[in-house]
Amino acid sequence: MPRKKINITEKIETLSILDAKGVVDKKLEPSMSDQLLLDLYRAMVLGRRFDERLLALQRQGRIGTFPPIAGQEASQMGAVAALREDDWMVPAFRETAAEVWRGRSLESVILGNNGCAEAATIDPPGTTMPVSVPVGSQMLHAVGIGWAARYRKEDKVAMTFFGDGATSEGDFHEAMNFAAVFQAPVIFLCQNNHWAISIPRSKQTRSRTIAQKAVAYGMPGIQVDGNDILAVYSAATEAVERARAGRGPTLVECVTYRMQVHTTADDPRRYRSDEELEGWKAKDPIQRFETYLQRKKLLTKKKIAGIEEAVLAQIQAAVDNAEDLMKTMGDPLDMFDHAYAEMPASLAAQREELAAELAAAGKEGADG
Amino acid sequence: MPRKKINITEKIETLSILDAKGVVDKKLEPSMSDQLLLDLYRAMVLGRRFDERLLALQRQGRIGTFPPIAGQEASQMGAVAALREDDWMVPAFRETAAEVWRGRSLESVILGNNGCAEAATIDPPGTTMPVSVPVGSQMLHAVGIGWAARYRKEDKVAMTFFGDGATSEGDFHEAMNFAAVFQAPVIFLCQNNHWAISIPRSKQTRSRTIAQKAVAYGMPGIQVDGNDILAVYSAATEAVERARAGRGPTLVECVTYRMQVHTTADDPRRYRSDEELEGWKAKDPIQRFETYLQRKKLLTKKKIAGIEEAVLAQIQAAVDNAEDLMKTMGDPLDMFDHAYAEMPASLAAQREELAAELAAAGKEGADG
Amino acid sequence: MAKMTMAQALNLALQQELAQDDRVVLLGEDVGVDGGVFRVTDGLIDRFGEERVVDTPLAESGIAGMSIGMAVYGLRPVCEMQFSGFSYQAFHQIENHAARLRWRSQGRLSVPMVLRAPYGGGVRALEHHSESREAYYAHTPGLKMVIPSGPRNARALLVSAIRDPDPVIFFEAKAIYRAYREDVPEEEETLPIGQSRKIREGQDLTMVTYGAMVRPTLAAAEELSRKDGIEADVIDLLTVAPLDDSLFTASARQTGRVMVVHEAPRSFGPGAEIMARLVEKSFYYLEVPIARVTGYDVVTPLFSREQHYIPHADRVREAARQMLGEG
Amino acid sequence: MAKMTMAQALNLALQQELAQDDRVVLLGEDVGVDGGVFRVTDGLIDRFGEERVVDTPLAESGIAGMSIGMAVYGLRPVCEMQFSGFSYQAFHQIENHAARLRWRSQGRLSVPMVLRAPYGGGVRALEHHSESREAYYAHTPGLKMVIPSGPRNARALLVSAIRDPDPVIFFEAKAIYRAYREDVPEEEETLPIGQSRKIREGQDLTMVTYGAMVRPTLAAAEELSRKDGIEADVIDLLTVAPLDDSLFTASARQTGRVMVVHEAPRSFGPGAEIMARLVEKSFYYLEVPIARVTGYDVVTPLFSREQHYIPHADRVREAARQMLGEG
Ligand SMILES: Cc1ncc(C[n+]2csc(CCOP(=O)(O)OP(=O)(O)O)c2C)c(N)n1
Ligand SMILES: Cc1ncc(C[n+]2csc(CCOP(=O)(O)OP(=O)(O)O)c2C)c(N)n1
Ligand SMILES: [Mg+2]
Ligand SMILES: [Mg+2]
Repeated sequence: MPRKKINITEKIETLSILDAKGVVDKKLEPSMSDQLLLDLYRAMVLGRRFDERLLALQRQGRIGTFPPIAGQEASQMGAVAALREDDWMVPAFRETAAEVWRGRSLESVILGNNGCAEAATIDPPGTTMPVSVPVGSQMLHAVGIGWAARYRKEDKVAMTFFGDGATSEGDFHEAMNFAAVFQAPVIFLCQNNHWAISIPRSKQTRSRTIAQKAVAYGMPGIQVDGNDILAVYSAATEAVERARAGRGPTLVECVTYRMQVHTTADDPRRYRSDEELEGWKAKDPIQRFETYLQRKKLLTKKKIAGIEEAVLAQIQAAVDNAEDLMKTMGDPLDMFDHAYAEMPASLAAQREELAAELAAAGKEGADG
Repeated sequence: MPRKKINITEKIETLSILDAKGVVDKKLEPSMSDQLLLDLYRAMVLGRRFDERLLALQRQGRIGTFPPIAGQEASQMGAVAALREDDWMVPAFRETAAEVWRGRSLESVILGNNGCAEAATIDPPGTTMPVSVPVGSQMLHAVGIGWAARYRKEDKVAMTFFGDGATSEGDFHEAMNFAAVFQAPVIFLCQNNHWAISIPRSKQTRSRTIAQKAVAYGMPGIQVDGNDILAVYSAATEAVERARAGRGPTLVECVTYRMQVHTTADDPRRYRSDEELEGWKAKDPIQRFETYLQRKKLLTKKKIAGIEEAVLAQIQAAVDNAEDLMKTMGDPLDMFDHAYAEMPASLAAQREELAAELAAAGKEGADG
Repeated sequence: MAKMTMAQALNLALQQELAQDDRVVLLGEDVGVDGGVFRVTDGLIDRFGEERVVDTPLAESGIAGMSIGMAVYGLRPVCEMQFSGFSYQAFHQIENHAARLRWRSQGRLSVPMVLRAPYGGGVRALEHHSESREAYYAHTPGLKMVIPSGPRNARALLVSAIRDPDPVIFFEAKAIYRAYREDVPEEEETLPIGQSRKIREGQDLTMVTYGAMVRPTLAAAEELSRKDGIEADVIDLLTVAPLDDSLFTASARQTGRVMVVHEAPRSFGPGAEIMARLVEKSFYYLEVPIARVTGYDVVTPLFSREQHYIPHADRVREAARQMLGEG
Repeated sequence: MAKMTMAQALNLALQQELAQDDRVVLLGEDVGVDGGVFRVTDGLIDRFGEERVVDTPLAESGIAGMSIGMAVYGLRPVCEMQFSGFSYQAFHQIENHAARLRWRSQGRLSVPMVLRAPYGGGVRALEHHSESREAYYAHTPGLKMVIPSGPRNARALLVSAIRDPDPVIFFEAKAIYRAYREDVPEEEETLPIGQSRKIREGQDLTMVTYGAMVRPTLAAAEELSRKDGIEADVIDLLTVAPLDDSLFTASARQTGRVMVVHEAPRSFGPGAEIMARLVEKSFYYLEVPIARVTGYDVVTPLFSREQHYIPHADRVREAARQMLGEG
């Protein structure tokens, strides 16, 4: 009856399989088909190159502000690779590569980053939610989706993405708690990229890991090397299987790094050092995966060059296509669509107002 | 480099000193003066009897809805007893006994429960915040207060109270995280009374304890027998000392029971069993403390009777006084006061409107 | 037809919708075993089980956010905020997502959820339990803001709200949960969302109101008729937003005199928009300034003062008399 | 006097208040090391240290709630919501507590905090980064809602807001953070909160506006003067709530014609209250209906369409011409 230690049984582990040099831990190596490995490699390269192209477009003023993903390819791809197509993905805003894997077109990404609502209409992905800008707010949607799937007796799971910063939001807490209480089939996938704009992970929370936050909810949590796609894939697969089997949610913390600006409006030199960045470059997730695949004889220099070439061609085609598409777009009156299923009378009247203004301006323009 | 256990070093303990039969664990018995012990006993009895009287007043329609405290006297009194007078208390809404200990008058409580804003003007307590109704929202204020005290280099701490239900709110999470990140001198005092209206603790969160939620924030957490005032006092004192010494916040979970209705608008028979209640009656916090004090020869049957009598007289005097006070109160125009430091013109005009209405109605009444 | 209180009528609506559509799920704090703190969901968990009537942890953003996910998946969640004064904890979920997902997805996704919340004063409740802040939601594009005024229309509107393809904020006036009974048909009944209703005919002035204020407004109108020979046209909005201004602007063109009655604080309140529509659509017919009989721009007072805050029949009547030059 | 952008002028206000009052503390996401995403707090952490300029975790309710506690203790917290579209995460702290603690304690406590937030469109930003929803706060008793319209008044109003004994919601128009420069005196300058200002004289019509809309409104007024010989009286509200209706109702009595310009969605927006005040106080002088030139009742569009959403000078000018029968 005296002072006693409380035994917290939730297991919190850390997992790493493929190290920064590309050396694999054979005992832990997940079983993945050659095709899947190669597809993932290609997706990671596509993610990186597309990122670079978007940066260039932004610098040229051809798209608006956007959040690059460089450095986080393994976290994203390892995670979504564990999902079935009919599972749900509930992204934040920095999961471009994963969204593309799930079927979002590059054109849609370009348009979205250029302030065009039409982005949502190009190859709309079925079970991927749109990008969610308010940090942390999307996780609850995954809980509702997971709950609904179980209610429908469908064995789909929902995986939601968020950053280290997002773990500070009240909604993170409410989502984790609801998911655990309802044992909803949800995977909470944290990309701990060490920064929330200028706020380092150490100032975001005092807990040693993000994974241990699972303890607060009686939920399993695991920390993985987020630049190690094999570790991410293994942990995500385990979490997906747990959820699908009705054994509830899991928190997966992927320890990774944002190698680029927060968004193109950001200047990281204000808050972090070049050395830190250099240190992380040595842990590049694509590099080590490439080494691994070369050692497995799945990749050769030539094959790599072929993939690079194909990826760049795909991106170029998408950019051309998107820019063509944008030329045909731009009816301002469409802003009145989709506010409601049916347009209320008062809104229709406002639409008429703008239509009249545009007509008059057009006439003036034509006349003048 | 394989799968490794993460070592979560935050210590989570459970503490019990005085058992349900009044038997004390000598090794853990805190050093408290006889006077303090007797004062606390009296405060607990006052809390219980005042509660009973408020219930009677409510049933007679002499006050409005209110939240009884019965069963939680040890959690409340053990906690605030660890504070200095100039420390801050940031209550929720079920801490009447503790508020009274801190200087709130019984009259103020009666008026407050009768819908009179004037309650705040009767013996206003200096460093106790007003009751906060929105569940969980008050904890952040304690963090701000604690932060400000440290900023001012004053060694005051802030103790905030909340229930088991409140731990589900996003604000609980944000407050715990902010307090830990800023190492603010805050004591998070959870009265886990097993119910949030009709929702049992087990449906509120899946974690085994509430104390372990501290792990998510890198904060020490401790669970104590909340019906054991010695344990509560010991844990609270330790937490207060830690905070005062600049070593940051602590989460203290007091495991207790709400022996009464949630509020007088509630009917617990809809959601919990008589047996459960009976089981907890055997663990009554006042009963066991009384036994302890008797064994310590600080209390006798006669002394107890004297305290009961004095407490009842004090309550009766307060009820009479409050009812007198209420007769002199009730100028509807005072609702316009204290919206702003200075009344804006538009509000003054609205006040004039009501004044005219009241004057006309008075005249009509007088004429008619 | 059975005589029902508004609480019972709402219960009937939920019961029937739960029975006939398995997409309908209720969730919220204490809505299950306890049957809701106002007993609106009484008995539903017994009949439909924990799968359909879900007691949640105490977290409003959680409730609203989870409902959004459920709705996206194809369910028809009806969630409850225990009091509208605690819906602000969920405000970001409502504004950032419920109101926007149809637009954000350009029609691919929708959020057919209902967020029910008791609002308004008059039941001697604690702080934060008597507010009337429908304007917050009415000003948010993408939302519908519905406020019934009695048992029968509450039932019909709640059914319509549940079937509506868009998110509906559904405020229920605590003051009339059990204030009186009305005949409510057992068989299904709906009322179109987005349509106001004329509930009294008159030619001398127009009164525009909704929710709990309908009763005192009607009482004032009856007394004006009896004692002063003044006949008021009374419009019950039923839906606050999107606002149907057709009836009240037409009525104003007949009467030339308009008064708006609501419980919410006056400034930037719903009455302002009603006045704006009148100015835009009936300006040349207005003979005297439109009057606002409303709550004041102060924190809703505790219950010992609330009777002086909430508009009552006498206040409405006096304002009408003044408007007609008989004050 | 130095020529400053609004961002620089706000920075000056913060700098001087930090220097002269040790109760002033800044806090928010990225306000410290990064100097704020719009650089309004640039350099302040270097000068005043981490104790005075506090980078917080990413949690808006946390920031607002903590500020309330700091203010109760006697400090003067100036907290930042990174964008006003994320202030809803803190809405309950603002409504439930900041706005009420003075009243709840009957004057014993007060909450002298400022909540700064960039608002409005025009900077090609992402979703949720271009909203104009000041009406939510304007409708909340106990709050003050201030929106400056340029560098000099922004600086003076921010100083006044910091010194104000009540909570002030302070919206800063992103579109004019660095759009132009103005002379701003080095020495202290304040402007009274709760007072509107006439910024142009004219007798043909009255234009009421504030914030980022002041520039296009003035531009329209100048063009009307030049091209049409129409002279507009222009009122800049500066404080949206509590609303100072003295100038614009007086102006309306002179001109008989009024137009309101704001970026916020029209329905239940600030313009409605301005119209309501005009009806209440200047009704008999109005010659034509008051016109609203505003954002529409839709989700603020993404930036490829925002130029058609946000009122611009041409739209204001055309509305004025129509009002004067020259449309
Ligand atoms: C609720 C909310 N607050 C603030 C912002 C502004 N903001 C956008 S991203 C960001 C940092 C997010 O950090 P993290 O969650 O770690 O994700 P990361 O950007 O690193 O991917 C902030 C503060 C926002 N979008 N939403
Ligand atoms: C934000 C908010 N949501 C809902 C309520 C209604 N409500 C009042 S008390 C309560 C339960 C609180 O449970 P707990 O935190 O365990 O405290 P206890 O009542 O047991 O003392 C609820 C749901 C509220 N006051 N505030
Ligand atoms: Mg991050
Ligand atoms: Mg409880």
